[in-house]
Amino acid sequence: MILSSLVFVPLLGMIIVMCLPKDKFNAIRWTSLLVSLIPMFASFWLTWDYFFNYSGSAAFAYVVGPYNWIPSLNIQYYMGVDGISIPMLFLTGLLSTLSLLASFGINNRVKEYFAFFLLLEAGMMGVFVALDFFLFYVFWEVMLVPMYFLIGVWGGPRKEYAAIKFFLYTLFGSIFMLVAILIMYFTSEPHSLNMVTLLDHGPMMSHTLQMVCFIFFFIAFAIKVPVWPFHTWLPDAHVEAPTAVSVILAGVLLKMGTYAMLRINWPMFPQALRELSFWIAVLGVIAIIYGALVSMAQKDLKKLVAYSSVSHMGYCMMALAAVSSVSAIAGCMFQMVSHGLITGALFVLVGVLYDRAHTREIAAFGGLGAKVPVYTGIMVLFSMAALGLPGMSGFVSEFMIFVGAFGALNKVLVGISVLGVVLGATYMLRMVQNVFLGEFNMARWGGLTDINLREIISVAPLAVLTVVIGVYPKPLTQLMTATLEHLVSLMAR
Amino acid sequence: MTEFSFLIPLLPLFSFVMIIFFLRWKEMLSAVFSIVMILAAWVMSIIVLIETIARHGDNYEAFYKFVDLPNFVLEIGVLIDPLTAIMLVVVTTVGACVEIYSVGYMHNDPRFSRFFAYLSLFLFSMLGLVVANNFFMIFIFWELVGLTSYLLIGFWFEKKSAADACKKAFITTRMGDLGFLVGLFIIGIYFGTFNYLRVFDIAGSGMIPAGILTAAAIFVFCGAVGKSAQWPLHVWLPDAMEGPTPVSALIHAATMVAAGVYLVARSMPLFVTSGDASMVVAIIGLITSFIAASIGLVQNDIKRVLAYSTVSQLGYMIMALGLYGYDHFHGQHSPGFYAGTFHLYTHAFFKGLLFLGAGSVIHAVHTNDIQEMGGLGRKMKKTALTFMIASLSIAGIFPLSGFWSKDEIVAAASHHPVFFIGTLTIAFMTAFYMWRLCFLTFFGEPRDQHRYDHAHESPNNMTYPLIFLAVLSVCAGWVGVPYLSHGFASFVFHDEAYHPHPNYLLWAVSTIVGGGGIILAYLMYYKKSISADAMANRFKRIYKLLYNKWYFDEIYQKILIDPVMSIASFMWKFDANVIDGAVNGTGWLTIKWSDIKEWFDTWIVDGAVNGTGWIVRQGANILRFLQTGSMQFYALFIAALVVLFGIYRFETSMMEGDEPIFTIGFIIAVVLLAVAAKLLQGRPQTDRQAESEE
Amino acid sequence: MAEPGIVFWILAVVTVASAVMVVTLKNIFHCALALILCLFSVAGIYILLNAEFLAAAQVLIYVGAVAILMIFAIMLTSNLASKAIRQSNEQVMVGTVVSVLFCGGMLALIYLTDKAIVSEETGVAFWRQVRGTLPADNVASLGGYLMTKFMLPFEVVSVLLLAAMIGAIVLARKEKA
Amino acid sequence: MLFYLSLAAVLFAVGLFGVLTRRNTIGILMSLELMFNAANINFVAFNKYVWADGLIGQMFAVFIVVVAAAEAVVGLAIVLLLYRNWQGIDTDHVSVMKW
Repeated sequence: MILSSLVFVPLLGMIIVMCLPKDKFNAIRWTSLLVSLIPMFASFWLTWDYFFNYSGSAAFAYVVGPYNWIPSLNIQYYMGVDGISIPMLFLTGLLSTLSLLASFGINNRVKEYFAFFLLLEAGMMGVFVALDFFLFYVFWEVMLVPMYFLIGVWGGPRKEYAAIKFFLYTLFGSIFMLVAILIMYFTSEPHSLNMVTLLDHGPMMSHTLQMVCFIFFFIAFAIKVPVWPFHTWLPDAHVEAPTAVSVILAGVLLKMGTYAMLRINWPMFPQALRELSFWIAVLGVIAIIYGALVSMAQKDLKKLVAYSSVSHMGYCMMALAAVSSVSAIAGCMFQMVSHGLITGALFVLVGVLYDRAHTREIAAFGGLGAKVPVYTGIMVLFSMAALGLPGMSGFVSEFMIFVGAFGALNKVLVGISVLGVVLGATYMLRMVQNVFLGEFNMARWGGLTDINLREIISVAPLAVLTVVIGVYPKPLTQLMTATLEHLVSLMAR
Repeated sequence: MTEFSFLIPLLPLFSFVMIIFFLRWKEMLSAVFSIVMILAAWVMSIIVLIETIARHGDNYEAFYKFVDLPNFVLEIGVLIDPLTAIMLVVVTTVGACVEIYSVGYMHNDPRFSRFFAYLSLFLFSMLGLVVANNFFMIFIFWELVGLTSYLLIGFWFEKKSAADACKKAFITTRMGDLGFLVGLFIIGIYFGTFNYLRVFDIAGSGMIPAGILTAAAIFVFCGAVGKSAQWPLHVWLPDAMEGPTPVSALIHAATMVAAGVYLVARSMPLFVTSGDASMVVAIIGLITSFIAASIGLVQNDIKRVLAYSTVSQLGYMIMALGLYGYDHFHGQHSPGFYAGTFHLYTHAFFKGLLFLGAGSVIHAVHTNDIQEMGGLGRKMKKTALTFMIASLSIAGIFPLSGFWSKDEIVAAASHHPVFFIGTLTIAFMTAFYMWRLCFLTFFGEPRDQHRYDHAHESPNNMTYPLIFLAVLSVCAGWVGVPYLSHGFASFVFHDEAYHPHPNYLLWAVSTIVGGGGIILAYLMYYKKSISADAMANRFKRIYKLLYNKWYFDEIYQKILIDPVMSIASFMWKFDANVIDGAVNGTGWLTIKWSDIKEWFDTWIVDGAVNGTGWIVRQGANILRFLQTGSMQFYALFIAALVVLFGIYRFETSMMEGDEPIFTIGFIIAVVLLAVAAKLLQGRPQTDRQAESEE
Repeated sequence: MAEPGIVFWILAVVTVASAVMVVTLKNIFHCALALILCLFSVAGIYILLNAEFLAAAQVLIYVGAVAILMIFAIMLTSNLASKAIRQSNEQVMVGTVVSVLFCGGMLALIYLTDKAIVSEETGVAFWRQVRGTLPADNVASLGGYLMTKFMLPFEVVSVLLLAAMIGAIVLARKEKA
Repeated sequence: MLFYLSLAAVLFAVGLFGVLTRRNTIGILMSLELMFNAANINFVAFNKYVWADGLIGQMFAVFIVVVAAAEAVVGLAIVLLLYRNWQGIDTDHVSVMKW
């Protein structure tokens, strides 16, 4: 029930927003914000309740259904959550609200913007709760449409290019997923789309089919993550997208790829996974190093953050390759959460600067630390978090990933990936130095104002969570330990 | 009180939080608050030290589980043993002195409050590092120390050099941390725990293969190389002098760089299990010490000289620790461990004093260049006197604290000829450059009259810490004199009685070496009986090499930074052109393909469709004649069909079978009817025309 | 009445003859008159078939209303009432053939059916066996039906008539200029 | 009974012939009336000779009469309209519904 409401409240909100007169900007803004508060608090409550009542077992909680939806095809309406979807729901609820808050500056086609945004939220929530392939696929695709328009209409100068690239790229992956789903469907007896029952079907399939399905699913999800070399849509989409959309893109959409791998790909085809895990790890390590190097060469702030995402998601991939290690997988979940928080905040902050300066060129700034101290403080905080400073969530996740991966994977490979830590520090600090330190250009930036209260409110929760998780990660681990152990046992089949 | 030792790091953290969020706008209040906090921590540290000594070697440990996964536990906790206790006292003492001193030194800075906030944060990190009970936690604070040093070195970030320096410091130390991190992984994987005591137990039990132990030790040592500015990662420390001088004193003399040595000392039980690793440590220490001392000989920036001296002294300690590990591994007795930690302890006081004194001088003359000073001793008596005490101490002159600790190091090296010669050479160089500094700064004629005229003694809140530290520089070493059976050595050996037998020959040698250095400096820079310039000209090559710090920065720039940057920009081009190009190329191909498809569509597929349409249209052109528009015709048609159908049914019911023939006949009849209709169609028009003509 | 009497034959001949006149006469007015004759004779046939009420209704409605309406329409629409132009169209030949065939088909059907459907018990066509007897009071029974069994069709038909009336008014009135 | 049915058949055929061949619209309407009457004769005849148990057939005939009357009314109205628009009521005037 509560899971359905997570999906349908934003949809309802979208309808309400569409019914509002289109020149009542503030009414639209506040309505959508208030609507988004409902799933946000619902997801908070879910997290809370799950933690205390369900986190001890790996079973799905708050299950809705399975109700027959299209009985002739055995399609069901089936939802449920476990330890890996709960953090994602939490993140989605939080980031959606914060991005809506950060979207108040949108003045162009406000109604459509907020309507699309709520639709997007519904889709994201749906992906994280769906337990039926058909439902999952529907939500997966539903999200694409608003995303396309959000980038294509409210984006930057090359928005059409970025939007179409994003859309086509993701759709390209979805086709593979569809094929794989169909393979699963037609080989199962009776034909089923139920993810839970198909978990047992996957390993029963022939070796070739397993490999095919695994690779197809992997391509679909890898594009979303994005895994090197499928990543090039990401910088374009990020740079052109409006701030709030970048936040959602980095904070939630990328996680859907890794989440889906963990939910579908990994436990369903453990044999294929074991055969390919080395290569997945290689892709992850390439992404780490490559993403870091490329972001070092960036001149645009947003692009830098975008490429840093590539690097950070590389850690996730490497962790996912370490199938046998609970700590690596837990680290991956941590990295997903913390990357969502940190990169989301970084995008908000870059947006804040861009709103004032109308440029994102790193070289154009310098010495802003004296002029906008609060902004600088927050930005430095998140930069440090991004480069994995202890006391922040990023460190915990990286550490867990490294330790887990070091035990489970090729040690040389992991050793190389550790270089990413230094490279990460390098590009982040270069950015901080060139933007905030050094000489201040009074003539050009004399009129710059510091971050305002609304903007602080939209990053403060992220900062608090980043630090809290960094200092006291235990609740988060407890939340998902049982589920992860179960998953690892599934992968060991 | 030991049970509350976890509060010691938290007090400065509390002060940091208070200042950042509440007290920032009240400058004096922030300063006083943070000083009160650090003093409280200092008092607690001393009590903890006393209690620890009284406990006679029982360790106190307490922790909570930070991450609790199956087979993977991370702890946050406190381990109080004598080494920890003594380090707590050192850090808080120097920290308190520096904070008090900073009130005067920073008094006009616009970010005064923030300075104290950062200092507090730094002390928090450092104290956290010291009390940590496991490798994971020490790494956390290790990194935090890196962060705060970044903030403090870049405190005057408007200066480009400061901004560069802080970045360099952070990244360079991070390179070392990388190794540390790998070391942690090895420990985590093979030992299954990060807890010091358990790791040491396991390491000592012989369950772990020697190769793994060596690897773990060397990788852990990498962290120390970064943080303690050991060769080859020493380059950041001299640059880091761009920070405010109290910061230099705190971070780069007494505490942060000491963290590396502390780490090695802390993990000594690990190092003693691997002779190779220990040897590596010792060799790195020696090389560092020698290179840094040689560079220090010719530098003109007062703080840089001190910085190189720090690097050199740290190398000394590291070397001693390494030698202890080596000797211990080979079953020999060595005072190295004790010597290294002892030197760490004494060095903190006199190096802190030197930096604060240098700060006082800089504060007075507003330059770092010793060539522009001279004769300042007359104007700044307290500063000059304390500075010289510290210089004597670092030169190893009896009976100052530096003598006792340095002597132990020399003793530790005495079994290894190369190291022994090295230590003596370095001791000589140290004495020489320290006193070169003293003579150039405080004695002789002022070389820049203008600066000299404006020079003045610093205020009391700056000089009192100097005096306090000077006293410590003199006396601190007395706790470790070899005549005590329960001296400093018993701290590190956990209350085991340890008798460093006084070796008077060694004492004589090291005193002579130190004194020789001082005398040479005296001759060159005070009496000028040996011309420094002539020496420089004579050994021009060496002079240039040393002056340019052995070209390490340039080499790193060439072999490390430039390649990385060009790889980065290459990668970016690669990404934009090749990978993205592939994506866009696919898009282009798709578009081209769709162009072909469009042609195909237009002419073939659509052609077929249109052809069908054409056929239908032509057929309709015939059939449309049935549509006469006359309803009577339609009625006729209906009636006729009924008749025909009736006949058809009748026939079929009469003659069972052969239906197809009748069906065909039926169809033919319909067609005939249609044709008849067509023939009929012509007539009404003519008829009507005829009628109208009528 | 096993065999139709002479009255039937007379009525039949009159009916058919007048019907043929209706469809063949050139003057439309004469046609209308022939139609009236035809309807009268059909009414007679009804009486032969014990349908007195229907016969009366036939006379009243058809002869009294419909035929008069036709004549009115003829008068209103055409000034050719007296003109004798060709009144059939060009498909008269085909029409004749079709009609004759139709007629023949139907007659054949009737007689073949009479032959084919034979009751097993009596050996004659079972539609020759009368079930029940007609009610004596024809009119009263019909009235009863209208108020009971055929209540709904009765109402519907009244609505239909109303609709036809309104439709006719709407169609036939002169449009305002 | 066969005679009644035969009579109805012939009457119907004659009406059909009229519908098919008359040029005059009113003529067509009149022919239609003939066909209605043929049907009525059938109903009544069946009522008498086959299913005499009640007056269902006559009932139907009554309704047919009513419907025929309605049809005649509307038909004639249409005829008037035609006349007004085409100044004539011949069917070949109204053969516009082609092609």
